[in-house]
Amino acid sequence: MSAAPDTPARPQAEPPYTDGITPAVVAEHGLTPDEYRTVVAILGRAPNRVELGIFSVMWSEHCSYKSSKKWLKTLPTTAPWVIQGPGENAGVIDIGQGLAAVFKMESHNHPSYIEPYQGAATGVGGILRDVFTMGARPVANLNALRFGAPEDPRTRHLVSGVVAGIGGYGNCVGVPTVGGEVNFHPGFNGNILVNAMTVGVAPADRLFYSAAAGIGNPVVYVGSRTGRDGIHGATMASAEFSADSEEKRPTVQVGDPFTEKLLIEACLELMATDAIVAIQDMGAAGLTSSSFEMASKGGLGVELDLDRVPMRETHMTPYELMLSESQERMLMVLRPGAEDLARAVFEKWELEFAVIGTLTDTGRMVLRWHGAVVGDLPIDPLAQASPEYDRPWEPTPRPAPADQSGADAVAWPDALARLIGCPDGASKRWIWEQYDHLVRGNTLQRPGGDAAVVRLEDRPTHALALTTDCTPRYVEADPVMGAAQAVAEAWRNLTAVGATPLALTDNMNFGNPEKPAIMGQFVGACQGIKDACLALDFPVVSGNVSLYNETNGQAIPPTPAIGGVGLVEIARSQSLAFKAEGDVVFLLGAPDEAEGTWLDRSLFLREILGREEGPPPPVDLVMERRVGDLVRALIAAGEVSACHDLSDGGLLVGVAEMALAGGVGCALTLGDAKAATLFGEDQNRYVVTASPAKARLVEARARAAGLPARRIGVTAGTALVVNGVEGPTLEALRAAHEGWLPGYMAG
Amino acid sequence: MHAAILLFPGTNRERDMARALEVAGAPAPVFVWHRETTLPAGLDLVILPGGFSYGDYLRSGAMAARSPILEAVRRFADQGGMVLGVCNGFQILTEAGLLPGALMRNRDLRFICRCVGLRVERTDTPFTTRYAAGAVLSVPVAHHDGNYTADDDTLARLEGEGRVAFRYCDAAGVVSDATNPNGSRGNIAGIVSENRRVLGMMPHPENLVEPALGGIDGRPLFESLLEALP
Amino acid sequence: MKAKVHITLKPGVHDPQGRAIGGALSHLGFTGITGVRQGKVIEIDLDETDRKRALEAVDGMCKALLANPVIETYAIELS
Amino acid sequence: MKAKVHITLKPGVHDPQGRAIGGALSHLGFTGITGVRQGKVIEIDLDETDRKRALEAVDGMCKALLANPVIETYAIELS
Ligand SMILES: Nc1ncnc2c1ncn2[C@@H]1O[C@H](COP(=O)(O)OP(=O)(O)O)[C@@H](O)[C@H]1O
Ligand SMILES: [Mg+2]
Repeated sequence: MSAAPDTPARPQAEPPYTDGITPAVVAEHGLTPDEYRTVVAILGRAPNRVELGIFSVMWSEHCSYKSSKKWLKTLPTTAPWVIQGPGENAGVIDIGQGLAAVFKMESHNHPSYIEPYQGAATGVGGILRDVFTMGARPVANLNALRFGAPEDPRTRHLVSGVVAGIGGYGNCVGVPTVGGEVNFHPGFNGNILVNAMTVGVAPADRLFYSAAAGIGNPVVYVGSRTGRDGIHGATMASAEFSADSEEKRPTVQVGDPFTEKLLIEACLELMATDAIVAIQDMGAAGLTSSSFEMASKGGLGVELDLDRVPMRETHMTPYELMLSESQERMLMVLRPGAEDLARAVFEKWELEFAVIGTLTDTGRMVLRWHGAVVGDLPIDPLAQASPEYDRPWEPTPRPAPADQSGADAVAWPDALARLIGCPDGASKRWIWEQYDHLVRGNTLQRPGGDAAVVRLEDRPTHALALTTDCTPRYVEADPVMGAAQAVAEAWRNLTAVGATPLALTDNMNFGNPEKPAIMGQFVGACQGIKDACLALDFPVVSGNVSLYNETNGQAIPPTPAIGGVGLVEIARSQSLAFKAEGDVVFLLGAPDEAEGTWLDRSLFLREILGREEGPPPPVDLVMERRVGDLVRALIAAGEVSACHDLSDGGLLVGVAEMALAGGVGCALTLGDAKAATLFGEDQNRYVVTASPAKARLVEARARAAGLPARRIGVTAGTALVVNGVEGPTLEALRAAHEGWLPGYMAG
Repeated sequence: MHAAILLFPGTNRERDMARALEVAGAPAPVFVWHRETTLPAGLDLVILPGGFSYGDYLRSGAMAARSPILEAVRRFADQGGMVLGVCNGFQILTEAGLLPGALMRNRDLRFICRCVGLRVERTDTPFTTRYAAGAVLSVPVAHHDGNYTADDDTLARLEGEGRVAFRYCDAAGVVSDATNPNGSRGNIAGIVSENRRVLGMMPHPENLVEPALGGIDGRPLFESLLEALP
Repeated sequence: MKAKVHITLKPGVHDPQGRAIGGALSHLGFTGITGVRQGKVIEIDLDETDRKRALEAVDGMCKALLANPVIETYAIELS
Repeated sequence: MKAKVHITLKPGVHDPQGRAIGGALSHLGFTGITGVRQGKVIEIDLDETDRKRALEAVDGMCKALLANPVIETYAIELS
């Protein structure tokens, strides 16, 4: 297919330039001199501006994954229930009875820092499109957010804008936002993280893919018109921030959730017919990457008449049309003759519809503007020559153990109240009450629990369990262990509601990969994710990489956010709230020597002792699985009345969360009341309760599994009591837990 | 009972509403597109569900209130037909002039999604017969523009004629500024028309009709309808 | 011809946005503010070149959609 | 003194609200409309009586809160 001139030749001395392109223009487009030489070799001539723009976005880190590809390939992506792993718009898993769950997580970090409302809103819009492009109706959104220190002067404004933007978009399109996580840390002062996840449900036999097929088939543009929004957004998303980038503000994309809602309905309506051969949303790098990917995956060529693209502004150029990141647009290949049917659907929903091109057998992308060819590129060589780097990396040195002196000098009631009311430990109600988490009427477990539980409309006995997790302070200390922990925690959160964890999506947020230490974090995180996925049978089916999260050379703490999806039978699910007084409280999965031991890198160490030191708690993946399987069996058997996994803040914070959710206190009897026992963050632990009548059944089942079930107390009263010492009342704990975020935001 | 659920571009709680009817034992409703100029024959209830018609751009409900189907709804209501508008449906009904007043941006300018206390002010409307007088419900709200306002005369008339159907209150039924989630005048959460056959309300009874969803406080509203329209 | 429609809340109608802005400004340390109201401007580009007909047309749009007479008043400016 | 701050979207910034209003107007039968944009007006009552100081103060408010410089521009009118 590729003609002789397209074969990459060996780099020459000084490559040719044309169309006003200079080495400076090449650099502005984010291409290295070597990459430019490859462009010239592929074309057999100098590129014009339009072509240079196309290479620039296609080879950007954001689109080409050039730094990460080598390592992403190592992730486990298969299981009998995986229908589609990474490589399509979203991952797909089988959830029984002919249904499939379609999901993915994606970052919109830099845009959200520049314009928090629109940045976050368009992030939600983009991830929704990835999911309904595949034929799935979006049924839930989640979001993983990292902000700078509360004291940083920008933080409040960013929190307020990002949350309003996520809500503004999701609420309007009518998809419930059911979960997420939020951290505050000075390491994110200059680079916040906004990761959004969408989960959809589709008939398993009616999924839509992006590979174009059918020479001569029409290529159709639908949705919103194209303006000059976010031109070069994809290259920006891959460039490090510098002090003056706030000045060089690019044209910000403004989201239009109303149009997105119409687009969802129109696409799903057309997908119920046989009109669509292939479909691809126009995300980062807009028309360029969507048309390129469709043609490339189908092994075909494509011709586009750019003057037929619906335009919002006058005097737009082919360059702008190819690179615009205007939102709420889709590209489709239709079955021949289906144009009228499709047009009628999109006109009913008052959306743009235009036939802008055709598929060809040339293997080339040919762009025309009022009949004249303005770009002509070979597709395969461009895709294949897309750079892939094996960047040098250094493993992250293992931190020395933390100085834990003073840990037991703090009275536990004070420590508990502080942990449950600190920025990372406080309730995020102020945030999720701005999200419509109930629309569609299927939200069985609302935000505030371990995992959200969303009933399947077409299989109403079952529900999806959904969570996002990552603890950046663990990953920073030990990327391998920290990333494994993120996967394990997601798996654990799904297990805690009774669900069988099925698959995950990841969002890898890191600094500049050209620095070996940062690249080492990334490599380590991939290793950790791989280990945990294999041990837990929990494959990666989709994901996203966001690199260059740095400002003035300062990188963010490495944050591989994990979005987990599981399936639960509604009658066999459980929540974390204490249900009644007099229930027996059990701790499962604790180490033999004590209820808890590991204070290094804990929330306690950071918040109470002011130290971020030491290695993270080790995750024993074999034990993780054994304990989780036991917990799921206990819930399925109906033997426990509440279940919660232990994470940030350890045992006492976990018990306090259960007490607050249920409005019932608890008296604990532990080996001692040392900080490590109460606040240690040992992994694979759960707290469950059982009625006195069922407590023996819990013990019997644990014994059969070869795992101890420690009786650690009983639910009672309106306060927390440890070894006879009365701690804070629920009222005081609630004030601390619920008070911090609203108080901070009002400040 | 023959119910129709209207669909505007941006409507998003139509399925929730249909399921609530189903759970209450009502026959399946028909869906009617906003460009229609007539309602199906033999209808006895028209429902305007929640959502963001036209994105809530310009003013919530403003553009939907000018769609062709609203003329048919107006005629239907004039002839004594029953109409229920929830959330965006309430906003559309006020914009269309079928109910008095207006719904403005929430007092603290933020979208609110949470369960609120709701006091049933009247049980002699066809929407509320299955509630006990003075009953206190816990029902979710999910809105950005739920701040009910009307001029003093209108408000006095609504109160005087006993047309306030629901008020925001605490768990004990006490109505105060502290229990007002959005700044509505008089803590008004829902009002009825003069003939009590048109109800507009901001909270979502349709989202609380099954124990699995966290409660059934919304269900009696649909059961009342079924009783009124056997 | 270009029309600008200025839409303001009627006196007496409480204005949550204006109130919130006023509160935020004083929070930021701005003093001497005795009232804040928020209104809308809708700019409409028209083919019409006759002032009188343009005014009539835009007035019709205001009555039909742009302003809610229960809470708002409007003023039209042509250029 | 009274200040009116006119806030408009920068040229080229997508204005979904304006578009939707334009669409609704044409549904209602209004013709000859070639573009609709929506903006805001914030009216501020000030104690300040000196024009220059008032202008400075309001400009400060615009920069600090009222306008979003990434997508909006503003103009101040005093009276
Ligand atoms: N940004 C957010 N959006 C929605 N829900 C959130 C958000 N942040 C936290 N939550 C909810 O708050 C609860 C507690 O979150 P988290 O402490 O991260 O839980 P866990 O430790 O179990 O992972 C969860 O139910 C979560 O979904
Ligand atoms: Mg948890």
